[in-house]
Amino acid sequence: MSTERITLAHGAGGESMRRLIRELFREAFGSPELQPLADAALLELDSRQAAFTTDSYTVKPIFFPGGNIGKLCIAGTVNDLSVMGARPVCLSFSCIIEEGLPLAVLEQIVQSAAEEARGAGVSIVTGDTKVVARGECDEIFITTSGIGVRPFGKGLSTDGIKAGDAILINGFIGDHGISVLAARGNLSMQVKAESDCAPLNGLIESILTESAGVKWMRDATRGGLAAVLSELAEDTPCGIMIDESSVPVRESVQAVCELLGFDPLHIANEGKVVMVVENAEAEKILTVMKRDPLGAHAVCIGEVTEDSTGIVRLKTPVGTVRRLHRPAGELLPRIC
Amino acid sequence: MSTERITLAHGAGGESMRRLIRELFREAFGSPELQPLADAALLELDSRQAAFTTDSYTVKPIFFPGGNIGKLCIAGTVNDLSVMGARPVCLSFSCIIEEGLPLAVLEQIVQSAAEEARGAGVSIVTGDTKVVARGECDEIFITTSGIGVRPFGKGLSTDGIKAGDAILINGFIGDHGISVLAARGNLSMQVKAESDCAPLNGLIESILTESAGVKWMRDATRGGLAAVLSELAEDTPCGIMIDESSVPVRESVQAVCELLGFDPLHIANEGKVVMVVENAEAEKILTVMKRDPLGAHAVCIGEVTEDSTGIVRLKTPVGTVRRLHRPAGELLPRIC
Amino acid sequence: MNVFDQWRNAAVAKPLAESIRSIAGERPIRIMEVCGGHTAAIYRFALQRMLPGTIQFLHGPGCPVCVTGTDFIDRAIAIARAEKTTVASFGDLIRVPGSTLSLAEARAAGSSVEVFYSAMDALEWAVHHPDRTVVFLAIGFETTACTIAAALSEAVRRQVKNFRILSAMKTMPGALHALLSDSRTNVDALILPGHVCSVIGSQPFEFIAHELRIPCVVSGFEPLDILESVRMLSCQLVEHRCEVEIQYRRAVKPSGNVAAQQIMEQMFEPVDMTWRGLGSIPASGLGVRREYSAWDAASLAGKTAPSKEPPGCRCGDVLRGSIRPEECSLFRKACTPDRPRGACMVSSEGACAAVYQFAGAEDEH
Amino acid sequence: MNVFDQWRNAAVAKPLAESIRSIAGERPIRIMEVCGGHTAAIYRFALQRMLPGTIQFLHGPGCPVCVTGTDFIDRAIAIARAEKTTVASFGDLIRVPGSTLSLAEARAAGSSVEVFYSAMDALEWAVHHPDRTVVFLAIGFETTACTIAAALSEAVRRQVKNFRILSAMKTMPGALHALLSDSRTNVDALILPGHVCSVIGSQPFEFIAHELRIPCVVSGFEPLDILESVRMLSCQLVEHRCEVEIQYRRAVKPSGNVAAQQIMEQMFEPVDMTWRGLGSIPASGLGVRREYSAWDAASLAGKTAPSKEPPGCRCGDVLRGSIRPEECSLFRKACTPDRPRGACMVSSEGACAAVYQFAGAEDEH
Repeated sequence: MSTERITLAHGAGGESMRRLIRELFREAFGSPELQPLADAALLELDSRQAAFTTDSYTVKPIFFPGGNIGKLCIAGTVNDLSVMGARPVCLSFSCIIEEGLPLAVLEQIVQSAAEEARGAGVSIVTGDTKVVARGECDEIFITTSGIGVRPFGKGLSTDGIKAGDAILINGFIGDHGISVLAARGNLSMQVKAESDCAPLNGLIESILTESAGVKWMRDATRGGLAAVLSELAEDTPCGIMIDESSVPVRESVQAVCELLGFDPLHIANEGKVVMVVENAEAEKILTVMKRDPLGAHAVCIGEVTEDSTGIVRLKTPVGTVRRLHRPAGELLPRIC
Repeated sequence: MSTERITLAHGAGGESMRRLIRELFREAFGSPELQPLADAALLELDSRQAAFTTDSYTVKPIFFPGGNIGKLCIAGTVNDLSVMGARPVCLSFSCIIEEGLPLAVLEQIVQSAAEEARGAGVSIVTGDTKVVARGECDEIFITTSGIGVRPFGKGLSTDGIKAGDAILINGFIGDHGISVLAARGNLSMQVKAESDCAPLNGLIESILTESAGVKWMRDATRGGLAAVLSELAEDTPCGIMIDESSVPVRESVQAVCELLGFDPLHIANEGKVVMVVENAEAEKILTVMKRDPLGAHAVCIGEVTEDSTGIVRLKTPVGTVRRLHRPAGELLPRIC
Repeated sequence: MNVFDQWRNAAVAKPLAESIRSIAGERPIRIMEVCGGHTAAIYRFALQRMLPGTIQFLHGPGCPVCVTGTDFIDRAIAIARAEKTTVASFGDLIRVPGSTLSLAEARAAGSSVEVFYSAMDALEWAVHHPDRTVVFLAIGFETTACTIAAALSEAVRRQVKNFRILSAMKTMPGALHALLSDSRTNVDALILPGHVCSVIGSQPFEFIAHELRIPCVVSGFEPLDILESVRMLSCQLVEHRCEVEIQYRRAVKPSGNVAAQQIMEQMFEPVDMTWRGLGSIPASGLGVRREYSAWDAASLAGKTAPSKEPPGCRCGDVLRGSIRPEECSLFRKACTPDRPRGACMVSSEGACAAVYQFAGAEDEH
Repeated sequence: MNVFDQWRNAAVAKPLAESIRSIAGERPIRIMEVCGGHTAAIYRFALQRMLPGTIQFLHGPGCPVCVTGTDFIDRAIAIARAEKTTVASFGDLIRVPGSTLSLAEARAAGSSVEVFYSAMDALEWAVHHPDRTVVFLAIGFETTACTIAAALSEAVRRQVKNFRILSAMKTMPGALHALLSDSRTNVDALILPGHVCSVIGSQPFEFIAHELRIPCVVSGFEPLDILESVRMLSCQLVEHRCEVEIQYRRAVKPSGNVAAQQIMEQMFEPVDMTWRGLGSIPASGLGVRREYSAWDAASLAGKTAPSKEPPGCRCGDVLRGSIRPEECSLFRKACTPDRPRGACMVSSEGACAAVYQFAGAEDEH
């Protein structure tokens, strides 16, 4: 088994594919709804209010410090639902595999995805497998979609945001993008960076359960913290002021960024949520965050302001203020 | 615009990508739930009973007689929901694009998908776009997921199937697989075949509304009619007997199959549903099917039998009976 | 109603089967068909079931993929490993197990293997990839060989120097001579390969009727063709005639297709050839003529380790008609079309694949 | 608390800015920085806002990508079109518009363009792709040139024959001589490029202080480095001194890095070089030495049509410090980092990109 490779027959709908599905996917994902040979999974949702999301993962390399494409695709989709105030319930898992991928590699990816889903308490209920000829894709691409139900967060929107609200983040930024970049092996330096890739639904659910002070949140993926904040500012009648010195950045990540001319605020994360919260609740929410290992380094990084409507301002470490824009141009391809 | 090509910047999360999403995807899909820059779409479903499905489309070539990958991915996902007795409500649309794809090609694909979704009465509510470097995928892959609600078909399962039930199909088989094969341009003959790719939700909803006689159904995609029937037989305590002479196959499709040693029963369809129905309702259901252009050639192709439990038998045109197996080995790669 | 219905018609088939039954009576008749197309049709239309148990079909060495030896696969894989070399193959062949890998597995592991439906397509591909040496795996009988000859002739005319042929092409008459002369072979009548005869005619098979005293009929591939041929063979046997009759008149003339024969003769010459199951048979293959050796890939094939047959595989016995596929202990267990161990399980024309796919309505699950 | 905090500290920065204010008084001071790293840092930390309006930063020709001419891009694209040729480039460069396409667009249209972080990586890639000619686009100042020299030296040692260099490498001292001697240039003081000086030392810039009578400070790249350098320049001006002082003592010695200088001298020789905005400057570039011409890609570059600058683009004026980026009519309208029209909008070290990305907290939306 260990030297076997994926061939086109594994995607051709015949016995090889049935065996792959039965022995690998169903075994690993093993949820009662998963009938891989049915056309769709049948669900009984807790609520008619749902959230629905999808993402394709093409990260290169497929294994990187802190994770792999299997872990990433689960965490990413769980987070996309969670930040909308929904409780992730079930996921789909569809992969496009390049002929020749060692079966052992696929197994490892599928196991990671399964573990991650179990850890996050979500079920993988439906899926698909396509195999394309060598050279027609790059190892493996995975697309996950997810359904969440919305017991919390009815009021989550930019509407209630007002001057004085605090802006929180649950820890260090830039780890994912830089760890993937370093894993490509073409930086001439050693980089100590591990992807922060993790499902945040537990953290977010705790916060929403313990405090009604959360007004809005997003995970800071492609485009980094800067993109999320820019989007937020454009969507409110207020401004945003960030204190750069308070934004947690690991020294190793900062060093790579300085060398390559990147701004850590532009680098992708896969386990970071930005929250706008009522000022009076900020301390309490930070306390809840810090109880969770995924929020151990949570801090307040700024606040919503009356002035400078629609823009994000950044107080630099030397005390000056400049505007923070979303990244423009191509930064790093295939980090997610 | 017309000579422009997709570059990595279109997938990098910056302004190029925002413009692509705004000017192409949102413009084409234009559903109220579609907030391409939000992480997930928020939905209000009609029922808590839902169906959920996903499929990745890698068909090659991406344009073929009767359709293209954009039309195909919508029809395929709509059909996967419909055959489970669910009414397709909303879809996700996630694409992985090869750098260098002409923007005009992407536009055409997205327009096809949008039209098809509109025609089928489903909304595309969430999506994702990734761009990979030239040579890292083959033009474009699309993954669609779909949510359906289940107002009908509570009883749809193999449980109620019994000897005497009729097996119906809504028209000619093999058109999709052969049309895609022919579109590759490496058959030395001219083939007149058009993909049957079409969303069947309208047809199926009419039938379920007008008759309670439908017991089970599937669309006959990868593996063709033979795969669907084998699966059915394995899942019932009955047998299946098919009359090969009554299975509609176009002469052009048959001719290609004879030449290449394929069995039309093994060739993929993208607009064909196989139904097991109560015998007494068969005529009525055929009448309903035939009212719909997608069911104009609907016929009864066989019946459920008491004997030969778990297997599919085929009465050949010369009057002999043989077993029908699902296809084994790799038939045609990348037809879907 | 389509064009195929005229040859697939129960209203005609049933009386025909009755007539065979009454002609043959209780007489046991062992009929060998030597074209994979016939084998496939016999199973696909379950023709055996229309006939008395006394009439049996034996499957001969007529599936081009099946008779190709393991050594040829090994050589093709060795060639595919070379830099800037692409092996061009018919689809089925890439799934035939070699000594350690199939070409499909070699491709999955990184070798360049492309699938084509014709040699001419492979030639065009070579023209569009001038930086690669394209080695076309030429297998098949006269039917295919004449199309390969046409492609080679075109390559020579256009001086396409990066296109080469690795030949395992085979000719039917010599092989049948060897097989039918073997005392272990027990055949009462022969269904001759219709497509091969459409190229070389029925005359090259006359020796079977006259020297070996076995009745022959050149048959078409539709079920009514085959039943009609069985009827004709039964008549010959009952009447103690030994002739080569042509049932497949809509495609076959006794002299065949002269233009096709000429192009084959122009490009190829007879060579000794190894057949899976039959071993080496003198002058039973076609090689590229010496004057076109620049297009011959035989010189490219480096040394490969001695070929090993898959343990337990009895394809050789199947191809000689000495056992039926079901009698091989790997059949449907270790060996399936999805994971074939032997060549006869690969092609849709292989006897094992045909039995796997079509047999067993009453007898198995 | 990380290592960067010591140089990014408001508690130190504020008194330092105060001290500059009191030293300079009302005196207008125009300071040019000629390293893109300084430009980026000035905007990123909004240093202008700490200083009196009388102190102004002018941005010189110090961004390696920006000073690379359109003709070089055109030649690189022409090379990339050749068969079996891969152009190896630093990341930013591929987004610089050429006369009709950028390298990124050429890649999207099918040319082979690979991005590397160092010449050594490109060399390794060439070793692993022996069937391709790999042309490394050598741009940059002495800082980068010495690493390229090391890679070239390695290629020569290992006789990697499919690795070649297309050089647009530039040297700072000659260019500064040309720029500062130009009567249109109006500069009171100079922040010298810290990284370049870490390689060639501060001595090659002494002529600026002594001949051209412009005070110079070699500065580091952290905000406190730059503020400190501004203070040192203000002192020189107030005290009427013209010296080359070194603020960046943790990295720069007056004599520089001798080993790095040696390897550059060994592999490269001075050539005339075209600078965007400055035109051709004698002996201001580095070419591959004649004895290594087998590794020089200059001969590969076929003829290209005369290069055309993007209509309306004023990168040349920006690079000479004659206008600020905001004064270009394309800025932030037709020209953005996402769809750059001019080179200065591409690199994070380009003045236009820096202004686009960092400027405008109070003044724009």
